[in-house]
Amino acid sequence: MSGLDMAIQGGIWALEILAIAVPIALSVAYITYCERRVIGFMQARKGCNRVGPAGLLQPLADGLKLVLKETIIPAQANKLLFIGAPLLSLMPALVAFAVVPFGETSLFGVWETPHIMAISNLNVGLLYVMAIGSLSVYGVLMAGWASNSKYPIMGSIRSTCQMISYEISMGFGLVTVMMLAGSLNLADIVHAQAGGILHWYMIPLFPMLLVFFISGCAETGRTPFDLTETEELVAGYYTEYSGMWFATFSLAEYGAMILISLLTSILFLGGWYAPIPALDFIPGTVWLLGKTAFLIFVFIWFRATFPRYRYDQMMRLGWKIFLPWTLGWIFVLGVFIYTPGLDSIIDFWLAWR
Amino acid sequence: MLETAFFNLFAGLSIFAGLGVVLSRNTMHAVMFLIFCFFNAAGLFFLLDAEFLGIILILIYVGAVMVLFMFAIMMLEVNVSKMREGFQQYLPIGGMIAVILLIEFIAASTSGVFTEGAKATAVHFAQDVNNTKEIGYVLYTKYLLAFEIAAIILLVALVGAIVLTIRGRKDAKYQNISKQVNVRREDRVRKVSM
Amino acid sequence: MVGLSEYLIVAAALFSLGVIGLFLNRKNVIAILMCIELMLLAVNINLVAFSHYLNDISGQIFVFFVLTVAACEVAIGLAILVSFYRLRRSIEIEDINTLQG
Amino acid sequence: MLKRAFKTWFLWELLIGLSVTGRYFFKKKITIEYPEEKTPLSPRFRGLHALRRYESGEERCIACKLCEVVCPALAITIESEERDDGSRRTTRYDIDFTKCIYCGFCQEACPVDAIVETQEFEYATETRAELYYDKDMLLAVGDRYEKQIAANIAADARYS
Repeated sequence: MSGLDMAIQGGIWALEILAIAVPIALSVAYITYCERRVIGFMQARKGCNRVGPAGLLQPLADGLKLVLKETIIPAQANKLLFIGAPLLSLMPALVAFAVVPFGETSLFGVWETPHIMAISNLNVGLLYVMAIGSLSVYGVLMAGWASNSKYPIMGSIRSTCQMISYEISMGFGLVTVMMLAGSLNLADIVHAQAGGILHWYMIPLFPMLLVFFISGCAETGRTPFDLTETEELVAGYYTEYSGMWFATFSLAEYGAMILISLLTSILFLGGWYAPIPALDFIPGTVWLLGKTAFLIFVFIWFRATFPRYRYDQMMRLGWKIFLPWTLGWIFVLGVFIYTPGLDSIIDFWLAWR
Repeated sequence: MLETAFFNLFAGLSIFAGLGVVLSRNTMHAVMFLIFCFFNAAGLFFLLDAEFLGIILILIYVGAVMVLFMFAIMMLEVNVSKMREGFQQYLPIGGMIAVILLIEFIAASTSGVFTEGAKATAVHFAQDVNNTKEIGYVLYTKYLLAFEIAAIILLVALVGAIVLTIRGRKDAKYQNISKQVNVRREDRVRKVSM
Repeated sequence: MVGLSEYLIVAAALFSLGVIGLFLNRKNVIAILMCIELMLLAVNINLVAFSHYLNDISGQIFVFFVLTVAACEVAIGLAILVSFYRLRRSIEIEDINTLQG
Repeated sequence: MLKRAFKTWFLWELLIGLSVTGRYFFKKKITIEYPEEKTPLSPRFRGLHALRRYESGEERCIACKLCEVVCPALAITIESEERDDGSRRTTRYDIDFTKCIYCGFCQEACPVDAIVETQEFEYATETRAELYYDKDMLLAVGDRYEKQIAANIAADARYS
């Protein structure tokens, strides 16, 4: 590989990364807007509508405000880790997008075979996402520890326990998808769901869809599970943060929310395939992003609807309900797939085998 | 070219991080260095076409084991200055032993004994060979017994860790949620005719 | 091209660092556990390198088992540490002497 | 029994909750965008104080000092003397709006309906000093809102 080739390759990578990172940053900004509007609507209010037409410039105003605010670093804090923690929590949320396939394209017939639109079409993509997702714990832990203050540390211990607990059931939920698709590659998993809504994994794996999505809620610390930000802990692990570093945390939270929604639509809702094959003339990416947008709406809907769990109730849900439920489903699925005769029952969903 | 560059990067950073683990004053920093070291080791694994193991290394070590370490450190309130006592005292002997060990290892690994059976330049399977599938085949056939035993060891460790740390309080009152949820009107409300 | 011996040297360096760490951190059990992890990591790098260059998948399987055992070791080790800390309010090795072994 | 199992496993209660918020999503919004729109105020609304005059232009206040006495926050200060025509009038009538609690006792106590509270509530100022109203300012407020005050008193008359 010559130097020029490497430079070209590097340029292409940089473009790909920009093409994903910039829309994510923008959509994070506008998800905050959507969240305020949707929750407002659900409470019979209008939500923010002051800045710009229909309040559309509100995220920019918020961002500007946060940038201009003073960043306070507590005197007793561990400075390096205090500053590093928000970055540590933002990094995994963004890095995980590297393997997410956003659709496949033949570039209007330029390529003979359709290419997968992902920065890296890794063949252990699912594991990669899990591994990167498990790193977000560190940002939280470091923020709590480095602040050197009691509310952050309690909040961080709480949210770490929560994240670890729900990661397990999430992982087992993914195992069922893996068993049906027979692959860890996200694009392969989507390909396995080709052919209309009946072939999507949400049909045979509906409980797993619920488990995965609700665990995703818990993992990102969204409302029914936002114990880390409860009033008795002031604001949880980011009590001591202000200005831009605080904004980084919420950027990470919303980034993780987008990621969970994207993954759910890829793994369970048929990715970039239309619900009816006849609708396939609409580009796949539109379908994928549409499903993702709907799931983000559901996240916000949850926030507007459900009251917060108590801590022991949340732990009980994770360990005593989701975990046995996913393990049981794995067992049932294994029996179905590998028992001769029985597998013909789900052959309908395994037609591609 | 690119491979060599990445190897140098990962190897250098992992050794730097290893130094950090050993020398850092603050246990929390040591943990962070160890995490960094695991990342670079995972990078080395990727270079060796073991992408499954690389990811598993991150998933298990960084995602679970090191969190456990951090939890332990956060809960134990270790006295940092006291922990460093005897650092100077043991440095000469420890360093000597380690240096001798290192020299021996390097001598052995560069002697050519290990390169005999190996291909001088290994073939890269790149992405067309599925490393996960390969490991799966061997793990569930040839090493099935070992795999099962490993699972049992994990289970025992799990139970053991819980038993060691649990502080069951007999006098505490717990709620029975399924009982609460399943309660009916007839169980609680009694009609009294006046 | 990177050869087998380069990987072995990296692993050797990490292992030696782990050994130094064992000697230097005589007080802190957590640090000792971390040094053991470092040594196990060095072993893992060796195994994967051999597996790659000898084109034999068994090496990677062994890494799998090493990972399992290391995880168990950490879990039990930290559990013992926590219960010991509760008993003595200290995690120094010198204090672990009630058995007089 | 079957029904209960169904409700448990299909998260029935949660779905009901979601449907409630879902319905409200499409309902008419009740937000009132304040500077442009305002909520209706009761005639008894207690806002900024005002001193009233008779139609002839003579001020109503007879310096009986009942309001000063009844004021629980001691916000009113009155000084008075006899005028040339023999009637008792105030020389000073100050209300300290940093102290005032808008209880409306002064309005109730006043025998001649001189001190009243208007429906005006947008009188925020940039300095505290601007909130010490003296007699002229109060009279000016009264002149400004006389119509409204009279209407409110008329509307409230049959209840008092």
